[in-house]
Amino acid sequence: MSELQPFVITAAPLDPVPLVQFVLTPSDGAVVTFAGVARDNFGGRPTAFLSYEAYAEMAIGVLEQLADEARTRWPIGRVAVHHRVGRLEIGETAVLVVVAAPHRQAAFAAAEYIMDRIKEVAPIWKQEHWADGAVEWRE
Amino acid sequence: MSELQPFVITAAPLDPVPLVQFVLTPSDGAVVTFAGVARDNFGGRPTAFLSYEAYAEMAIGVLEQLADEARTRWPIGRVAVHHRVGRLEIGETAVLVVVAAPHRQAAFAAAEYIMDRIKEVAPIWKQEHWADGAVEWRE
Amino acid sequence: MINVQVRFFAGHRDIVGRSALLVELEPGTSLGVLWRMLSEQYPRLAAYTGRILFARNQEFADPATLLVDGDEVSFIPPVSGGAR
Amino acid sequence: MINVQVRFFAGHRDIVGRSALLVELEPGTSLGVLWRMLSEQYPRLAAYTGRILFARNQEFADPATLLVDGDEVSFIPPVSGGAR
Repeated sequence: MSELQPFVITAAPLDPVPLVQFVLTPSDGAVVTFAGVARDNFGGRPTAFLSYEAYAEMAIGVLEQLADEARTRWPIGRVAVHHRVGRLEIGETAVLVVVAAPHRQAAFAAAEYIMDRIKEVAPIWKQEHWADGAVEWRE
Repeated sequence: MSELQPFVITAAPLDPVPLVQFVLTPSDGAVVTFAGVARDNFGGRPTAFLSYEAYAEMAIGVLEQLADEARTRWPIGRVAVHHRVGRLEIGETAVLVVVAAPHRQAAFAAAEYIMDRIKEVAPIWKQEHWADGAVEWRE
Repeated sequence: MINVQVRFFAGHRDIVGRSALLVELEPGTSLGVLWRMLSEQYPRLAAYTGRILFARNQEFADPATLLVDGDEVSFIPPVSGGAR
Repeated sequence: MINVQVRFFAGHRDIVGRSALLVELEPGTSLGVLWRMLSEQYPRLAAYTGRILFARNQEFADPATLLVDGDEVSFIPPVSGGAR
């Protein structure tokens, strides 16, 4: 696992298993894994598929910063965030946020915080491809 | 995956992958997976290993009830909870709580709620086997 | 008389030395009364009074619940704690 | 004069029709002034004013930041939203 990068933007499918192995150390009692998944509708309007685009060189640094922000707020261990770009079919994972901590409350709080902040500031954009053929950036 | 049971007490190692596959439906945009892991100390005192015991016939029903409690509080989809019993080495997963939902806030809240309630009422007991040889039920 | 099976777990099983007992009771005995009887028989159980949950036939039950023949009961010691 | 590379993403790239522009600027031009210049050149960008984040050399920056020769800048349109 030594070659695993904790903060990654990739066009390849995401796999949580190596991320969980990466974050977990012997003093951790909790690992929270958040998977953001492409779903089949938004507000009831049917979605055909999604595509994601990133300012990848910048986004990796932002993800690192967000993990550091969380670390100043809660006693957590290692963090990994992998975000996918390109076309995603319904049910495919767009983002994984994985946080280990000695205790679960910190792991939950930090994972949710990091995901909220990704949606606020990480330079990663989602394009909705509606089932009716329309295409729209989600802003 | 049709044979997967959502609420399980087992002596076998836990694997989150089939649980995530089980809970995820096309209308879900979020899956939160909590793993409770055997860690190497408690309050700084070194732990050699843990063992868990359950009133299994009752615990399965309690886990189902806790998922139902969460479902009355948040708009979530499917839930799976697998809890291990027997001897666990440091780093092994004792419990997996997996919650899918259309949106992430509900998935986070429900997963944390279910885990908190497991620690309050599920008839599952943890025995700490300290590194110095002492053995203690955590009550 | 009625027969009730009592199951013991974790610290309770260590105290009683068995994982189950079959006990014969007067009809109309409640879960709470049975607990008191067991606490007298096994005095180290008494330290758990106020910290247990009551279960009858694998569901949580009120201590006032009256037992009937064939019931399976358990007194749930505090469950695996630890920091959140 | 200084040369600055501007990178466009998502809705901005659709408006500008390119993913990057090399622009020649007066020394002392700020990020905010560059945004105003681009909004005049591509009027549909102006709708984003007040809703963007400013980046210089792949880090967030204040709009008052003065640009120097060789900088890479971007104006970050609102990122992938959706309900929490």
